[in-house]
Amino acid sequence: MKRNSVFAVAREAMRQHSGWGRTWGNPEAKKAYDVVIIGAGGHGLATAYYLGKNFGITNVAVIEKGWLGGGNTGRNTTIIRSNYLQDPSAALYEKARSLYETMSQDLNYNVMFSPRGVMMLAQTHHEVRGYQRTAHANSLQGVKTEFISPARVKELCPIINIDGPRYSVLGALWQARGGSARHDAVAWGYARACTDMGMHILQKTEVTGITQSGGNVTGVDTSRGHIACKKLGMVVAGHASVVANMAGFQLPIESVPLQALVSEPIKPCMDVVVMANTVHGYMSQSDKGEMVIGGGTDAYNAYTQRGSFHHLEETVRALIETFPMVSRLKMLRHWGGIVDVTGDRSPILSKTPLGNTFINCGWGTGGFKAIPGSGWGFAELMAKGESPLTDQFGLDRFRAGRFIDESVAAGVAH
Amino acid sequence: MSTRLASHGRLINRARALSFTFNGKVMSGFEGDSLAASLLANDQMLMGRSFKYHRPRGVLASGGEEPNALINLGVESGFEPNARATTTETFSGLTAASQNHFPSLEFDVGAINSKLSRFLPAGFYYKMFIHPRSFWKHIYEPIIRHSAGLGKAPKARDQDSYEHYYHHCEVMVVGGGIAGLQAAQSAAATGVRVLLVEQTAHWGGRAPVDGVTIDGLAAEDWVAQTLAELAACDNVVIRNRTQGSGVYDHGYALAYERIADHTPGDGRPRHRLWRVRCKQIVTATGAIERPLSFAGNDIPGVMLASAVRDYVVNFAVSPGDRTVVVTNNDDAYRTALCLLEAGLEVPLIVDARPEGGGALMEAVQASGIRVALGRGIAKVKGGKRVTGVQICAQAGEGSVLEEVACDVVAMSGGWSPVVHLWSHCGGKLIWDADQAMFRPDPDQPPLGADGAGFVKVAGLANGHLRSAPVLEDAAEQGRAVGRAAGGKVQKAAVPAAMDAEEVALSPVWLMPQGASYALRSKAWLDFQNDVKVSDVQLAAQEGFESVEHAKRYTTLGMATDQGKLSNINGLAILSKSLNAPIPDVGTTTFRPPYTPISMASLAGEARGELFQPVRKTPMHAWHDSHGADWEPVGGWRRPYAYLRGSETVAQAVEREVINTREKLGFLDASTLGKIIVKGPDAGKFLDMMYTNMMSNLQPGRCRYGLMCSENGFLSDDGVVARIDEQTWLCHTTSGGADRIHAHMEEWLQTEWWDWKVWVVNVTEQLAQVAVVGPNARKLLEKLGGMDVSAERLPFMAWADGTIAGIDCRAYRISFSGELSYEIAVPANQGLVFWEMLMEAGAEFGAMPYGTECLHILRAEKGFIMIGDETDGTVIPQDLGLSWAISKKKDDFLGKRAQQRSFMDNPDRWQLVGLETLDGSVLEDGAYAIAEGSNANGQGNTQGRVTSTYYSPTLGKGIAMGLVHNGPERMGEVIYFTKIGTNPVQAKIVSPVFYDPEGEKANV
Amino acid sequence: MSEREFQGYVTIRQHSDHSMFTLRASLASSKVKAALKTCLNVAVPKRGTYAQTGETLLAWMSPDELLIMVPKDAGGAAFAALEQALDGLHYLLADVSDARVRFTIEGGSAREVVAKLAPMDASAAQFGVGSFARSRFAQVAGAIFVEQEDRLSLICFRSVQDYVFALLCGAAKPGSEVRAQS
Amino acid sequence: MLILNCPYCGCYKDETELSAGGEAHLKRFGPGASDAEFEGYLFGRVNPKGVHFERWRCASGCGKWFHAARCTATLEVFGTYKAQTLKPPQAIKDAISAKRPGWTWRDFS
Repeated sequence: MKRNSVFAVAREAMRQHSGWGRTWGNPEAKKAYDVVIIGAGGHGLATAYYLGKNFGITNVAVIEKGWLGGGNTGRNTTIIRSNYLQDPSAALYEKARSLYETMSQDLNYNVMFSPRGVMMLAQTHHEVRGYQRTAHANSLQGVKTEFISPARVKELCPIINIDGPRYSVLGALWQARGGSARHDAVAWGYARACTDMGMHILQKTEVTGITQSGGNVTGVDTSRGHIACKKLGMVVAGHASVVANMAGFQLPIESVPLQALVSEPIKPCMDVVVMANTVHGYMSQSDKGEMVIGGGTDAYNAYTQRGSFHHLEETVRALIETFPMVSRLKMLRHWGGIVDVTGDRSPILSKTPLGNTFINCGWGTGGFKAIPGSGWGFAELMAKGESPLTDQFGLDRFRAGRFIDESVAAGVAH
Repeated sequence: MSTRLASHGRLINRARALSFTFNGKVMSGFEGDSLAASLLANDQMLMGRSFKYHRPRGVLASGGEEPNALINLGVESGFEPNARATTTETFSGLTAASQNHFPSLEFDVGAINSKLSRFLPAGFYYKMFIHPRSFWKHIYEPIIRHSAGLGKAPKARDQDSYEHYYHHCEVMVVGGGIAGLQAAQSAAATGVRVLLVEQTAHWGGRAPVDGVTIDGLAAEDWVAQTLAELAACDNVVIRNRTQGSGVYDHGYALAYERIADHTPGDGRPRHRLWRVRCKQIVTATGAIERPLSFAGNDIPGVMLASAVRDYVVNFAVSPGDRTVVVTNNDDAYRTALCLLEAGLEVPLIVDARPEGGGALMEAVQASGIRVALGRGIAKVKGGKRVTGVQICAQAGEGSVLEEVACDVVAMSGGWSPVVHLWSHCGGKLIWDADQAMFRPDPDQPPLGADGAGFVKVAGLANGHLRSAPVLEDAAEQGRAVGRAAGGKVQKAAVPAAMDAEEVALSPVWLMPQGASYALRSKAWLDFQNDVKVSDVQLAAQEGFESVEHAKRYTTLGMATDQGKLSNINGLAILSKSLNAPIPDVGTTTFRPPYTPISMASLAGEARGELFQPVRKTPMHAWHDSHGADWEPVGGWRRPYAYLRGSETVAQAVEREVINTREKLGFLDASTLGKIIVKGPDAGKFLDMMYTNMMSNLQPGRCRYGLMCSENGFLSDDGVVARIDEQTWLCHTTSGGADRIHAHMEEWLQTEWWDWKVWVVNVTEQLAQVAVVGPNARKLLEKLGGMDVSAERLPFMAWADGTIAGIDCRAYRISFSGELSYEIAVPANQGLVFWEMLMEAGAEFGAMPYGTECLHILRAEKGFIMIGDETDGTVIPQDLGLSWAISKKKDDFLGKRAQQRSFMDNPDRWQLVGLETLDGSVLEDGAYAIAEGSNANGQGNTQGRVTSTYYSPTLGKGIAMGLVHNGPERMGEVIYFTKIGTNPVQAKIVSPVFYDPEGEKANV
Repeated sequence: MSEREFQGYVTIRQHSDHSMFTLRASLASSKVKAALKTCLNVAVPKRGTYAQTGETLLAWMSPDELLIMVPKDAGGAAFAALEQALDGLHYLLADVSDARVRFTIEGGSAREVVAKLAPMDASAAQFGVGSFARSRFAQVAGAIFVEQEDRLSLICFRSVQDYVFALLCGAAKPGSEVRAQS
Repeated sequence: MLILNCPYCGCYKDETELSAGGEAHLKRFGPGASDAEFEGYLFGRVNPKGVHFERWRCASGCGKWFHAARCTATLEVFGTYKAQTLKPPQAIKDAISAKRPGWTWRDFS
């Protein structure tokens, strides 16, 4: 595959860009592969990539019902951070964040990882204590974060109203090397690299059944016919229960729509990513100039890629309170994706009741930031049967009562 | 040049001239103008710069589809970026400035990008800027960001008001053209409630511009007559300046009313967001004319043919003196006729169809205009303004046959129905090859709550291009939705519309059809985002075959117009590149809103003081006027501390703690939840709700209770009082009242619905004051009215009575370790009671205290706090509260969960007290460090701090925490993290730091 | 409790002329019905409505909950009488007079002001005189009933009375009439 | 933006007047149940793409819990019914069968 560089672009510019080839392949499906991954989103493609790169497993097919990267990978607000509280989460997300740092070079594809910094505002004393706790935890986890003052918040993000009459900003948890990346490019870059390793990405191929024998999966029935495999990975955010049901097991998951919106583009006014959890709003500015805003999830199950409108109203009023300038902007577009929410709101990277089958799901609202770490750990789990990155994220935790709960702000003081 | 005409201008009022400024230059317009019309009338064709190459941009369209004429509108608190000049009504004093250029609109250094455009094809940034790694953040991205964006970021705070409005009706009709009016009338005739909305200030849509006649009337007159009839109907609400912006599930729709954008400062709300709930929707949203793709089609002066006509007819504005019309259909000939009638010159009509058109063409030819058939435009000449066009054979590769001087090119590539609203909620489209358009597939409508379609499309939006079928269709759809919504259909004649016969268009996706790369790389598809034909072709070549991939790779259709002009043309180029039919390539998903709507309208009234409700206790105002430093707590605001004079918050807290321990303190405890539980099965029910036994509590007594979730975790706590044989009163945490009330109702209704128990939340009926400290009893005795002695009201008892004449219930409970009474009085007497306590308590040293003092008092006593010691992962057994878990009960919520292997486990961290060796205060949230690191390289831990304070009483830091095997390790010293410095040593001690024998409360 | 008034394009006024009680009991029970009739001389209302005799109102809150409003000076006696009449039945009667606040919205456009705040259909056709409903008013729960065609009452919790009053005043602000603009 | 008919109030309620309560017809397992039973009760969810039974509370209205039979793919509502039952009423099941022949959900069909 042609290497991307400024020189390649300059060379092509002289011949009307006629020399650029396909970014990924469009192969005929083989009858059998060593590994089949269902789902060519970021997580599925990253899994395939690290199976090849770290374990030399390249006889791999990634099967996708629609177009690659077309699910939540291409619908999220692209925030990357690893300032999680619990050890297993921090390990996984920090692995991911560190892989994002070098992803453009690894993939020879500019995914525009921009470590512009992520801050999570503390607007109650309770939240201050919660984020200070996270900062302490992070200091032992190798995650670089700090709790910063309101003055520093204002300095990093001048458009914030730190003296809000309702919720003043009392500080923030700041991760300087958090940030964002271009979501589509992550999927495209992995797809290109997988193709380069000889893997097959089978788009517009729907899995309609899962064939089994003796407690193991033997392959998948698809709209292109049966495809046999030695190992199967299910990586279908949103539709995890649907695919698991096909394989005959149930998951501790509910699928709900999550929404996001963008404003019209304006000149740069915000260099960092801000999350305000007390008022439920988060925002960043894309390189195009749009304010990218995350909304809430519906409380009821749905597989429609659109949510209930009132969540947007709640989100926007919170943002106007936090960033008064938002009031005079216009909403350009809003959309939804389907997210899998687990019983403890942490993901599942796990073996399944079927011996050679593994599942990666339950990322809820935060899957994008995990893509490379998830792919790295899940590939290891699939190749070796265990991985330190994933071993706490097994399905068994729901039976044992061993939860990974990141929503520690459960109670309210007297 | 563009200028104001002496004739025409159906929408303007020449009697009212308006003055406004553009880039500081004073200009004039007329009432009724759009800003774009005003600017053109002042010969201001250049209105902006494109996004990527910063190319000069003139106005292209006349409506909401406009991609180019975006301006910074207004100043200071009234500033709005990216306002579309075509949909902004000119008003006196309007201030406009062009966007996205430096230093000026005329000379923009960013235009260098245009010269470099061959190096900046679609997706160039994915392929470049990869090395060295740090350059993306520090060099490349800042440059890209600097040149990106369009309008300026607003700075001043918005001073306008906004509101929401819920509207219920059976039928909503979107679009006030002749189709919408007819559909509304037909629907209204069935007797149902109808809402008709139109996004512009004017009714009638294109028909009055295009010279349609209806039932013998000029369209304009028919529109006025129909509108008057509708206005007279009780069951019809009509609304202009109101856009149907989005269609959502179950008959929900958004309408965006721009009440005062054109009358700023008149005191009315600026925008109103209508949240419509209806049974049926008709979208009569018309169609948008498509540009043609030829080289130089982005040069200012190249406009949509229909827009040229609109400016002349509606606003009496001539976009230029000499207009070349280029088309693939008959409709554009109307523009030529209109220009001719206005006395303007049309040197040539370029018709890509070898056979040309029908009656309209003949009429044009009859008036002496030359028509070139089978021809196309090879290239437009000009820089910041069109100077001429080069004509070629449409079938060829672009060899120039002739050059024609002109200053406007009016182009028409056919019409695309506005199907956005149909599609928002899942309506599907079919490709109509004859008319080269996607139109709604009536067999695949968006589905409502009943599983049936709830949106119909009428008129142009439904693919009917001629006005007679438009009205027939509109009448039919109007009747159909009326019937579906429960109305009765009456027979009525459909008005007969007349317009010119037209012959079919011939799809033209590229002009000329064999255009060279050089021409294709100058043929724009997306004018704002600078996406050209060559970019889409490159995307296809690189494997971006899905329309979604191509769109994202090239940014086609992602500009502020959301592809209203570019999507179909881009799709056609993609399908040609892939050698696949257009319908097989598919369309992108249409997302609401139809055009951008203000963020402020989404927030509505919920801003400033109304952002969120603040719950206030009866004593709130007193606290506010006595130095309260507020803290938000579960919807309430509670005083964190009461500041006196120049005290700091910390000093105030310290004073309050010492005063309460030594003398007397009052806490407003009204926010604590109070829930009455009554019935023959109430005891049994509370035994399920609480981990403790509540059924055996004696009337007159109190018991501290714990509640767990079914998942085993501690969720709330509070004192339960037994009132009588069948009645209990349960206190909850401040944030917990509504949640616990709902929790109780849920279990009663959905699991034990045969149990006889009633529950009522009386939290707000009562004001509650904690009277705390050694002087508490003295004060109450002074006030008099009830016996509060240790004998009559011992610890953990309650009694009804009066204090100083106010009916009350006094609980002898303590969350501080002091002698303490919590006294509940009717809320309306709360303030009086509080003030009386303050006054009478003065001689005993009474002071109010806030939540931080409360926290310290309880921490000194080792009492847990929900939200500090608990965080949703803690079970009572972790907190040394096993004594509060009944062993006698077979079942309670959370019991089974606590038997799971990870919960019934001695390795769980347990509650202990912690004291640093040097007396300093441990940091909030600090972790206890253990040896080594885990498999992921993270430092191991053995515990964490849950509460930590400076104890004014003890003069040192105290803390509680959860530590591995903690209760067995009393006296052991372990290390806790400290941010930015070395770990701190702390000793494991009992969590009861003060008065361990409980002597102070036992008096 | 302050008695406030705002003159907008409709009039907003706060009232405290009633005592209010919550009664939890099966409204289908003939004994409960009889007790209410005896004590208050008001029949149990059908769902979605309130019933009234003189100044005493019974409003349907749910199949097993009534809101009872009696003139303030008769409140104590009525409460005691009810307690006595219901004795022996499975019920819970609680005084909520201080927990709730009533506002009236008066004027030809009263329903329009309600429609700015509540998602319910408060049109005359759907919500005529005698109707009672619980709904959401912006961000808080409340109950509303139609006394006269141009006079609606809204009941909310006392802790959010300032919020609700401000909401109503904002919605009734002159210049923000919905129907007047075209 | 759903509207559901509250079977207690007898009228349609806006989604914002309701609160959603997750999957319906869960059988409670308490002390004495096996680990698997308890896990299934707390966490096992059908989460179907299609016919679903779920719990709602008329939160801003009468405060009562009710159940809705709803399609999670189209959001079509087949009916609502009071929560004091262990299974959907036959009329609701018939309504679903008319629209989605052959449907199953847990033990119901």
